[in-house]
Amino acid sequence: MQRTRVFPGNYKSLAEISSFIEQSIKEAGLDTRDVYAVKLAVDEACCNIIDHAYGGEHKGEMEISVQVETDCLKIELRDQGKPFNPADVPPPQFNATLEELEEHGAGYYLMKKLMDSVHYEYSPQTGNRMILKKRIKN
Amino acid sequence: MQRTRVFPGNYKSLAEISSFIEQSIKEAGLDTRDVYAVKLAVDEACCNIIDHAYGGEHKGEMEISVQVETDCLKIELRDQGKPFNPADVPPPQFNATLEELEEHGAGYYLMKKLMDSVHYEYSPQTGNRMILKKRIKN
Amino acid sequence: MEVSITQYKRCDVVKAAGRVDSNTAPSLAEALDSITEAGRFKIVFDMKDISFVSSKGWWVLIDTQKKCKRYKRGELVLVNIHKEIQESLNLVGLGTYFQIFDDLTAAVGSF
Amino acid sequence: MEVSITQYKRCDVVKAAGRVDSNTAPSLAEALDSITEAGRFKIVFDMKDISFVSSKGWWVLIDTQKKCKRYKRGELVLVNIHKEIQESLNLVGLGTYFQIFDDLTAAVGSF
Ligand SMILES: Nc1ncnc2c1ncn2[C@@H]1O[C@H](COP(=O)(O)OP(=O)(O)O)[C@@H](O)[C@H]1O
Ligand SMILES: Nc1ncnc2c1ncn2[C@@H]1O[C@H](COP(=O)(O)OP(=O)(O)O)[C@@H](O)[C@H]1O
Repeated sequence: MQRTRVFPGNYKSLAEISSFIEQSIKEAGLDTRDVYAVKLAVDEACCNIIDHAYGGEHKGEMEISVQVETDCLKIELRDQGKPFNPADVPPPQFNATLEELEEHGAGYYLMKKLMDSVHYEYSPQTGNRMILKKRIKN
Repeated sequence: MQRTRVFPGNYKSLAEISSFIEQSIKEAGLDTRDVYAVKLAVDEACCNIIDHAYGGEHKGEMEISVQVETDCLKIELRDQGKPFNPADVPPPQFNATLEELEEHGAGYYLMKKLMDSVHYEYSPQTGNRMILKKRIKN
Repeated sequence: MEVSITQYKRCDVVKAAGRVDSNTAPSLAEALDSITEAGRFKIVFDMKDISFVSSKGWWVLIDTQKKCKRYKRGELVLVNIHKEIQESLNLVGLGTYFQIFDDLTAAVGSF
Repeated sequence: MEVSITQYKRCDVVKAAGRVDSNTAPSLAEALDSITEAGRFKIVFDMKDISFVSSKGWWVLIDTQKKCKRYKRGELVLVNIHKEIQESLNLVGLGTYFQIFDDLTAAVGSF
């Protein structure tokens, strides 16, 4: 079964998106830790859409589709903002001292750590598509 | 109805005596504050018997009778220790500075404050009798 | 009577359960003395699980309060004291010698 | 997001409930800034009722930690952090920048 919803591209949507994700993945039977991981990954993905693809709030919409398969959870996020190249995302700042830490980044890295796969593609017809997958352990 | 029990004159009895009092006065329907007051008054009375009438633990017994009447609770304590004169008990140390406070006394004063009446009598035949009364408000 | 002591940076928290009467007051005194003898004079007595305190118990606390306040080196404060116990403390006129907190964190945070 | 601040002698306890995400992180930042701007740099963040923290939230805490630790004048410590939140903090490599306590009193008692 697939559930799709469109949310306005603003920070107020984030809490609603979390509830939508929680409801939609219920049947997958993930444990609390994995449910949290998926909600956090989606939150980070949506923040990146608002902040980077749209360059701010209230610029466009985010379409989120959740599909629960027997052994896998698939979440697709679409937006009409500007594309990016994941290869250009700088690696996280490991071993930095507190003072050296730059206070941004980590979202994309977190998504990849939290999910089993993170796939991004862009086409002028469909816009940006981010596909997050999480294996369902049985 | 009247309940009577005899306890050895030592500090270990005090917890048992509290339970005995609590059980015995249940039917009187006192509120928690009054139940606490009665237990505390009896505890102080028993400590005085052990410490002063007997001059130490393991010297004699304490007989406690509890009588619940319609408007009054009566507790009688008997011992075979040495008698005393309540009029000689010094008044409590009010307005003392912390350093001036002498770390004893207060037990007899507390009993009188906690109960509605405290009566003491001695006869060579029956020994010491302390009678504590508490009105039952309805 | 089981008495536990938790040592924080600025104070020690003493916790015990049940009755403080002539039978158990010596164990409480021992625990409190072990703290003041170690030169620590900021003490919180957490009375959450204390159901009864007779005058013997109050004298143990008064004794510790004297040691703590001497030379202004500290204080014994009480926390989570049951209502009836606090009333009897006031009745006997000893309530004024102790600062009383509703909350353990606030008591520890006061030092 | 409602944020409450309780000021103790040696530290301030900040408490909030719900989600710390891009929407709510600014309110948390404002509360924390009000403390450091008042020249107080010993802060306990009580996360008992915090159910979610995104990277935006972590950066607010890192920013405050920098201000607190500068010139060794203090520290931001975390308490009552939910297990999943702590795991994601470690996952992103920021766990090492915070001291974490299990108990609010212990956190306040550490200052
Ligand atoms: N959806 C996106 N659209 C455009 N750029 C993105 C997107 N996601 C990530 N980026 C780019 O990758 C960088 C790192 O992203 P991220 O790790 O999430 O941290 P942050 O969003 O805090 O900068 C961003 O600064 C941005 O340049
Ligand atoms: N049952 C008793 N038998 C003999 N002497 C008593 C008795 N009760 C009280 N006293 C005398 O009265 C004094 C004050 O008693 P109290 O106020 O209970 O304080 P404490 O027992 O701590 O001295 C005692 O020191 C003792 O001399």
